[in-house]
Parts: sequence; structure tokens; C-alpha cells
Amino acid sequence: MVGCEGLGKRYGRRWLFRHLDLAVAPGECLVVLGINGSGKSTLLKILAGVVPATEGRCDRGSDPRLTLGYAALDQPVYPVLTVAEHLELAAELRGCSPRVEELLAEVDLAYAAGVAGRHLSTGMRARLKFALAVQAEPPAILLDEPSAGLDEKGRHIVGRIIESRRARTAFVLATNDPEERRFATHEIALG
Amino acid sequence: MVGCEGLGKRYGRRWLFRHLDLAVAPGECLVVLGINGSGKSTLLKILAGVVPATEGRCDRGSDPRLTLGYAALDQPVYPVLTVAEHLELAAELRGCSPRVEELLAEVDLAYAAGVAGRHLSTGMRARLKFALAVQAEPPAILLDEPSAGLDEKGRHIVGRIIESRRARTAFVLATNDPEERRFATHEIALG
Amino acid sequence: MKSPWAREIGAMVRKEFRTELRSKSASYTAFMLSAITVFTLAFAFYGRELPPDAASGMLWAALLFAGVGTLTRAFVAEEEQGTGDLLRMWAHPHAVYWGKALFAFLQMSATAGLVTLLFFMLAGVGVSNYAMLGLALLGGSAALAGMVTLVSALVSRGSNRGTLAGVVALPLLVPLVALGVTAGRSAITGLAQPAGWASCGGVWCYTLLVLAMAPYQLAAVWGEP
Amino acid sequence: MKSPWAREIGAMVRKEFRTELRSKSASYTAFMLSAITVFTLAFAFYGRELPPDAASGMLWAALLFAGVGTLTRAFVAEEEQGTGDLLRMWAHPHAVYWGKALFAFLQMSATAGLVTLLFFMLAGVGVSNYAMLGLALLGGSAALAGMVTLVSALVSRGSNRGTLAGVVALPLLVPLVALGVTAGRSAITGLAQPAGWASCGGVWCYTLLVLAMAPYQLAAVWGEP
Amino acid sequence: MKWLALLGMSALIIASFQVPPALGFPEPELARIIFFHLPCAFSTVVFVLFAAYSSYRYLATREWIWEFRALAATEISLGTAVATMLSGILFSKVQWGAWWHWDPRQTSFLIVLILLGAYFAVRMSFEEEVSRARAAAVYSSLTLVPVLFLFFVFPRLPQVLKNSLHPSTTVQSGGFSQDYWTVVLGVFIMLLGTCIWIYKLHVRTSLLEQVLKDQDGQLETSGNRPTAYRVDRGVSLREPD
Ligand code: HEM
Ligand SMILES: Nc1ncnc2c1ncn2[C@@H]1O[C@H](COP(=O)(O)OP(=O)(O)OP(=O)(O)O)[C@@H](O)[C@H]1O
Ligand SMILES: Nc1ncnc2c1ncn2[C@@H]1O[C@H](COP(=O)(O)OP(=O)(O)OP(=O)(O)O)[C@@H](O)[C@H]1O
Ligand SMILES: [Mg+2]
Ligand SMILES: [Mg+2]
Repeated sequence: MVGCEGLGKRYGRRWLFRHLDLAVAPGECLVVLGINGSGKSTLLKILAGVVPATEGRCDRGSDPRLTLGYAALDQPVYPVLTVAEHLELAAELRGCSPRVEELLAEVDLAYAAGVAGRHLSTGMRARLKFALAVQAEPPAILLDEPSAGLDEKGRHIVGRIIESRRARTAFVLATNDPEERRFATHEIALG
Repeated sequence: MVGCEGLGKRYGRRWLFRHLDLAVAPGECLVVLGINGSGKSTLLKILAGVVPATEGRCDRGSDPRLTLGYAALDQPVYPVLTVAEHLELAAELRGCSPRVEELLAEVDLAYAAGVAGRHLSTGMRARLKFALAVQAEPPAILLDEPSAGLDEKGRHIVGRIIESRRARTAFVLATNDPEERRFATHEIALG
Repeated sequence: MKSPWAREIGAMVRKEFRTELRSKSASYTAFMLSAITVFTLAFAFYGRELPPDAASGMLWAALLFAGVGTLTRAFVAEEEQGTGDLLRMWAHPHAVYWGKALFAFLQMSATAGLVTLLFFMLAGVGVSNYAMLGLALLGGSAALAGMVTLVSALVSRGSNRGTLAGVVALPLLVPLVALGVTAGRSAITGLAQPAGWASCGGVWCYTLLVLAMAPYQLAAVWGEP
Repeated sequence: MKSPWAREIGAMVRKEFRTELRSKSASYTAFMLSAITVFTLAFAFYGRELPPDAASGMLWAALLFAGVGTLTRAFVAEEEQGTGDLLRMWAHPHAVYWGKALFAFLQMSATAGLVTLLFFMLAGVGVSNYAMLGLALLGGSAALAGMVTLVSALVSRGSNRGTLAGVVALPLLVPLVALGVTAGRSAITGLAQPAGWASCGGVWCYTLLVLAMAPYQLAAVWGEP
Repeated sequence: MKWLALLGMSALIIASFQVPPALGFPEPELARIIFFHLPCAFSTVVFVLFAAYSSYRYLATREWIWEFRALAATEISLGTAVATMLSGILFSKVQWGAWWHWDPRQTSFLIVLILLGAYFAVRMSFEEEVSRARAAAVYSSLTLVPVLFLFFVFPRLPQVLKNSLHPSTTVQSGGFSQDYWTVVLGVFIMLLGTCIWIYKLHVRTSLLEQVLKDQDGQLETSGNRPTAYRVDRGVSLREPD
């Protein structure tokens, strides 16, 4: 469950969007469309609570650490921490169980559990971020360009992650890839 | 014209590739394939001369600043410099003409000439990097996942950039996107 | 099972240690700054031996600049790497603050020890009241760590953070230095003990004040989007 | 048409200016930092006025705090941002070094001028030989800028090799400071003029040495893939 | 109202020259600087306190009005602080014979000035309104304790008092004669009134600016009210392989 009321974001003089009302419930998947620079990522960042909105308010659930997952193409990871250490750190801070093996198996990264963040390839980093986003099995997950930079297998993993959680999770996808519209139950176009 | 002889790259115990001989001539487009983590980006970085090879040698032409263009999904840009300033800086350091308007028009970023690097969206950043890569019209251009994060129009721009320079330029593409195999005159699979 | 607080703060401290041990940048800077500082200040008086009540001033100046120069990176580095958002989504701001402040305190008191040692070796002045000096330095390090960590969070998302951090942190710490210097003087010379103890108490009051307010201010300036 | 060297170095310097002084706050902040540095130092010595032959040392200390702290970031920031590769692909290593060193020098000497001014305004010690002081400070700033830029490049690549090189390289600043302090002292007090001039010359030799070897070391450590 | 103020001011000016020279000072005749010096110092304290309070309120209730109040108050307190400093410098020239005497009071007040000035350094380095407001608020709430310390406590520490020329106990010990007090208080009230007037104008303007920004933005947006629409799950955009 994630949503917002009367949400608006202004950079300088330009409003990316305004008067935006959303309410995505488990079972639904909202795909955010729009040309480059239309504000998709910004919207997701605001929903995730890492960028301040200019007006309006968001609902992220009781404790965002456990009720919200977020994975974005542009999100870096810690250069010196290994994949496993990322999962352990996140788990200890959130207060959920790390489930390292389980998650790494799901995103097919088990072979790189000991690799440092700065040595991960694009696709490996994307996989790690998926694992981190779903770690606490939150009721709402935000994915920004999930399958960018992923190989065939990786894209299937994205599909599995979404389909297997559909029933109990609300998804918001921001994407430029028409392929990913297949997940949509709802769509919204910005800009 | 870009190539290498007996090129090999080892990280720790693992050889990403070895005994690699390449020679890409103008008119040719080599597409590098392979699963995530197979070493595509590393190969391109070695050819671009920003990562040291473990063995073998590369041919980047007389003065890589003018004979080699490189654009990668993971390559950041200067946070505080504007789009136009990036192009001016690169031109002055390389010793070629900046061609700001021309290039920004080609990648359809003219409207953002004054936007600072840290305020660019994924797709806008990708366009800026294309402009920087082709600025000196080098005889060899390396593109790492060119169309990742680009919208419909952006992907057409990539197509135009490649097709319009085919005759006089050697291209090396590293990609996970089957779509991009359409540019290939040659293919190589790593890992 | 540990309390959630202990677990979260522990996780943060562990993370800081790992990062520091693998990329030794911070401790390198700390070492560099404190060494240079002490050397220069001691050298300023070489040949003529140091008037004992100037010694305290130098000691604190050295600590202040070494501390500010080193610790301001705490949050700035996170934002520059772009990992600040990860912490913001994973952790409770208070846990982040306490974790970083604790690590900063350890780092700072190590620096303080080093500086003091070097200093008295080079400057060759005796101390008449070790307890007072120790207490003042300990409280000082804690206040420094607490304040500079907060300042680093405050500036971390602004432009030209490096300079701004200094501009913000130094004047805020001047009261601390004033009290610390007074305490240090009477600890070294052994004169005006009551005043010395009073300012030592002052240092600790300042420390408690900082540590009491800081987590909430951090939550306001860094924790929220 | 300018020579390629002039053009490339000019471009680098311009870029540094744009990066560091883009926001209107930057120069204001930088100014405040040097002011605060002096005041804080002065504050640490409240109540007792400075013996004139200690002044020189304090001055250099202030310089180091105000200058070195920020300069060490020159290359480190590039690598942390990931923009180092851009420079490596666009520019000739020597141009990069000279550009960054020149900017560092300008910044450093501006700070030096400001700090010195404030220092003597407030500390109320007279200078008996301005020429010597000026020369020493100028040479010192140049040497500091050149040295610190190189060190920053050494440590920037993150490899322990680099850090080690930095640790080895930095103590090289110690003789510089020693010479500078000596020169400054005799410039202020007016005593031991010959020795003062000698150490002033020493500072300049040091400067030339640094600037002669630095670009090649940089090309070796930073320029190659 | 304006006329009243004018009247009061002229009255005060006359009064300030009627009072006998203060014999406590090295230069009794010129002790009259205190009529300007002290009220400025007092108003500085008043506005610093109010700025800190407003900042606290902003952090508590994220209402822009409090951020604007904090900004206005800090600007005015900086102004009065500078006035105090200038009058003080003048004062020290005529009383102690040196523009700058390196007196603890002077040093500490210099740091106060810097603390107030740094507030604007902080503001300037944030371009986004929300982050700027928060950073500024937190900073100014941080400065309160140091400012008060440097203002009231530090100059009165025994070991500082003993090597300071600056009087610090005149007020507590009732060192001022009755007529001096009346004039000082009169000027203080005048000054406070003026400052509050400026302050109100300042807050008004910032409010209007804010409104204007949102309006402009609205005009620029192309009636931008995006809405989500349901998609028919039957359709799949995947190309048949
Ligand atoms: C730059 C120099 C000076 C500065 C910054 C300065 C600042 C201040 C400040 C902030 C106060 C009010 C705070 C308090 O009452 O504790 C004050 C009070 C006062 N100042 Fe100054 N002052 C300066 C020079 C002087 C000089 C030269 C004289 C006269 C010799 C003087 C006479 C007084 C008196 C009589 C008071 C009231 C003392 C009291 O509060 O009991 N000031 N000054
Ligand atoms: N901090 C900022 N200050 C000013 N403008 C900004 C800032 N951040 C983003 N922008 C602008 O906001 C717009 C939206 O950026 P955003 O990253 O949300 O686009 P996007 O829809 O994700 O595009 P893409 O499809 O390329 O990812 C861009 O035009 C960008 O220039
Ligand atoms: N500095 C390094 N040290 C050790 N291993 C590294 C380093 N850099 C990369 N690697 C490893 O090299 C492999 C190849 O990385 P690279 O980025 O080239 O993969 P890629 O083919 O580009 O993958 P993707 O399709 O995800 O971009 C990865 O397994 C990575 O873990
Ligand atoms: Mg995006
Ligand atoms: Mg890759």
C-alpha cells in the first residue's frame, strides 16, 4: 500500500507534476510512463521519501523501513562493502532477518556474495538492489527502470520477483521500456 | 580503427578473457555479448584506456583524445558543470571545435544546455555522453549499453548516430539488449 | 536478543569500521592533520621554551582543527557516494547519528591521545594535574565528535560542503575551546584549580547539551527527504 | 591562436574555478573560513598577547589549516565522483597537473594574503621586513599547492600503494614548514636576517624541486590506465 | 505614529546631551556613546532569542511563515550586532585609545558576529527551498547556546574579567545613574520599535515572494494534472517471438 495526495514537485519555476493523487493497493501494479526528463524517477524518489515534495503528502505505511522497498537504476551501493554485508547491514538496521542465501539465490547472485560493491557489474548491482528492496517483504515496492542493464536471465528474474509477489504487494514501476508495460494493471503518463 | 593483440584481463584468480585479438575497421560494428558480469564493460574500458590490461596491448590510434570516443551507462558526469560547459571543457582539452549547438541538436538536448550535471535525468545524461563521445568525430567509438534508460526517441537517436557514421567510423557496442544486435557486422560473446 | 537500539547502532558502528579499515582515507587524513598541526605549533615556539599557559591553547587548537578537518567527512562522504539515500531508507535517523557519532568519538579520542602525546613530547612542558586534563580532553573529544558529526550532516547536501563545514563547525565549538583552554591551563600550571574544575564541568555540560539535542536536529536536517 | 598548452591548462583552471566557486556562497564561505581560522587561533590564546617570535609559527599553522585541508581533495574528489576517467580520456596528464596545481596555488595565495592580513591586524605584531615575509609566503604557497596536489593524486586511486606513497610524501612538507617558519620569524622580529634570507631561498629551492618532478610522478601514478 | 516616533527621538537626543558626563569612564564626556552602544547590544539579544524560537517552531510545525520570521529576525540581529561592534570600536578608540584592543569582550563578540554571519553562508549553499529552510533552522537553533555564552557568560568568567578592560557589571550592580538609565531605556524602546517595523515588512515580502513562485510555476505547467488509468489486462505489448 503506497499513495499520495495532492502531490506536487517544482524545480525552480517548472512543475514536474502537480495535484497528483495515487493509491496503489496490493495486487495492483502502477507503471509510470513519460519521456526522458519527465519526472518518473523524481516521483518514485518522493514516494520513497528521499526527495522532498514541494506540496502534498505521501503515505508510506507505518514504518517505511519495513513497509517500502525501493530499487533504482541510478542508486549506487557502498563501494567497499560486499554483497553479503549489504544485506546484513540493511537487515540489522531494519530489524528483519537477513535471509542472505535465500535472497541471493532468488536474484542469482550467490556466486558473488563476497564481491565488493565497487567491483560489481551493472547487472550484478541491479540484482543486489532487488534483493535489498524485497528483503523485508514490504507491502509496497518501487522499481525505477528495473530491467535496464540486465541480461535475458536477469529480465526473467524481474518478472518472477513481480509475479510471485503480486498478490500481497503493491508495485510502482517507472520505465522507458515498452516491454515492462506488460506488468501494468494501471498506467500513468507524466509530462 | 581500434584493436588489441593477445589482450587478457584477470581479477584475482579469474580471467575474464584472454588471448583476445581484435581489429575493428571503419564500416564495421563489433557487438560484444555476454551475460551480466562476463566482462563486456571491462573490455571496453581497457580499449578506452581507463583500466589497465593484465596482458597484451591495445591500439587506440595516434592520440586517443581525438581518435577514440567512449560512452558508458555507468560513467558519471561532473555534478556542477552544465551540459554546455561539459562540451566546451572536453573540446578545449582535446583541441577540437566544441560544436555545442550542433551536437546538442543531434542528441536532442538543446533545451537543457544550461542544466547542471547532477540535475540531469538518466536519459539526459546518456545523451550528453553520446555528444561527448562523437564530439571529435573520432575514427573509433565505444558504446557500453547505449540505449539503456533511453525513451523511444532516444533509441532512434542512437540508431541515427551509428548509421550516419558507419562509413567512416569503427564501432564497438557492449550490450545486453537483443535489439542492438541489429547494428552488428561482427559479434563476439564473452564468458 | 539485544535491544533494537543496540543492534542498529552496533550495525552502524561496524559498518563505519569496515569502511574505514578498507579505505584508510579518514585515518590517513587524521594522522596527517594532527601531525602537521602539532609539528607546526610546537615549531612555532622552538628555541624558546613554551610558556605553560600558552601550551593549553595550542593543544586545543590542534585538537579542534584536526577534529574538524577529519570528522566533517562523516555524512559528506555518504552523500557524495550517493549512499545517503540507502541509509535514509534503511535506518532510523537516531541510530545513524549515534552510530556515526560513536565512531567519530573513538576516532577523535585516538587522535586526541596521539596529539597530546606528540605535543608534550615536542613542547616539553609538564602537567601538574593529569586528572583534570584527561577529563577535559575526554569531554572535549565527545563534544567535538557529537557536534562535528551533526554539522557534517547539516552541510552534506549543500554546495561547497568542505568549506561550509569548517565555517559552521569552528565558531560553534569556540565556547568549548574557551572552557577547555581554561581547564587545560590550570591543569598544566596547577594554578586557579577551582576555576579549572569549573570550566572542566562547563566542558561536560556543553557535551551533554550537544548530545542531547543533536539526534533530533539530525532527524530534521538529514533524516527527512 | 594560443599554444595548446596554454589552452589546455587554461581550460583546467577554468573548470576548477567553475566547480569550486560556482555557487555564489563559495567565495563568501572561503573568506569566512580563513577569518574564522585566525579568530579561533586568536581565541585559543585569549588574554595573553602573542610573543612576536611565535607569531610566525602561528601564521603558518593558520595557513596550513585554511589551505591544506581543502586542497587534498583535488584529485580524490574526481575519483570519488567517477569523473577521473573523463579527464583521463580528454586530457594530457601534464595539463591536468598544471591546471590543478595552478588553481591550488591561486586559492592558497589568496588565503595566505587574507590570513596574513587579518593575523597582523588582530595580533598586533609589527613586521620589520615585508619583502622577506612576502617572498617566503609566496614560495610556501607555491610549494604547498604543488606538493598537496601531487599527494592528492597519489592517494586518489585508492590502492594501498597510493596511500603509502602519500604517507611517505607528506612528511616532505615538514622541512618546508620549518624553513618557512624560520624565514617568517626573522622577517617579523628583524633578527638573524642572513639566516632568514637563507631559509627563504631554501623555501624557493624546495618549490622548484617539487614543481620540476611532480608532473612526471603524476603521469606515472594517475595518468596511465 | 511616525510623528510620535520623531518627537520621541528628538527628545531622547536632547536628553542624552542634558545628562551629566559619566565619571566612571576615562573620557566622561564621550561616555554618551553608551546610549547607542547598549541598546543595540540588547536588541541583538532580543532578536537572536526570537530567531532561535522561530527556527524551533519551523522545525516543529513545517509552516513557511516561521522560516520567514527566523530569516528576518536573524538579519536584523546581525544588523544590530554590527552596530554594537562599530559603536564599540569607536568607544574603545575614545576610551582605551586603540581601535582594536584585543579585549576578550571584543574577541567574543567578533565570534558572535561570525556565528550570525554563517547563518547566511548556510542559506546560500542550498538551492532547494525545503532543504535550505531546514538547514537554516537547525543551524540557528544550534547557535543559540554559543551566542548566549559568548555574550553573557564568557566575558564574566573570573579569569577573563581580570584581564579585560570592558565593563561588564555596570548593569547588574546598578552602576548607571537614574537619568542614564532612562535615556538608555528610551533609546532601547525606540530602536526596538524601528526594528520590529522593518521585521514586519520583511516577513510580508517573503510571504508574497513565495506565493508568486507557486503562481508562476502553475502558469508554466501545461495544466499538468496526471491521472492513472486502468489498462485492460487482456492486452500484452510483448511481441510474439
Ligand atoms: C568593539 C568593542 C566593544 C564591543 C564588541 C562591545 C560589546 C558590548 C556588548 C555585547 C555589551 C552588552 C552585553 C553585556 O551587557 O554583557 C556591552 C555592554 C557595555 N559596553 Fe561594550 N563593547 C565594546 C567596547 C566598549 C567600550 C570601549 C566601552 C567603554 C569603555 C564599553 C562600555 C560598555 C558598557 C558600560 C556596557 C554595559 C555593561 C553591562 O552590561 O553591565 N564597551 N558591550
Ligand atoms: N535537483 C534538481 N534540480 C533541478 N532540476 C532537477 C533536479 N533533479 C531533477 N531535475 C529535473 O527534473 C526532471 C526530471 O528528472 P527525472 O530523473 O525524474 O526524469 P525521468 O523521468 O526519470 O527521466 P529518465 O527517463 O531519463 O530517467 C529533469 O528534467 C531534471 O532536469
Ligand atoms: N576492480 C575489480 N576487481 C575485481 N573484480 C572486478 C573489478 N571490476 C569488475 N570486476 C568483475 O569483473 C566482472 C566483469 O565486470 P563487467 O562490468 O565488465 O561486466 P559486464 O559484462 O559489463 O556486466 P554487465 O552486463 O552487468 O554490465 C564482474 O564479475 C565483476 O565482478
Ligand atoms: Mg529516471
Ligand atoms: Mg557492463
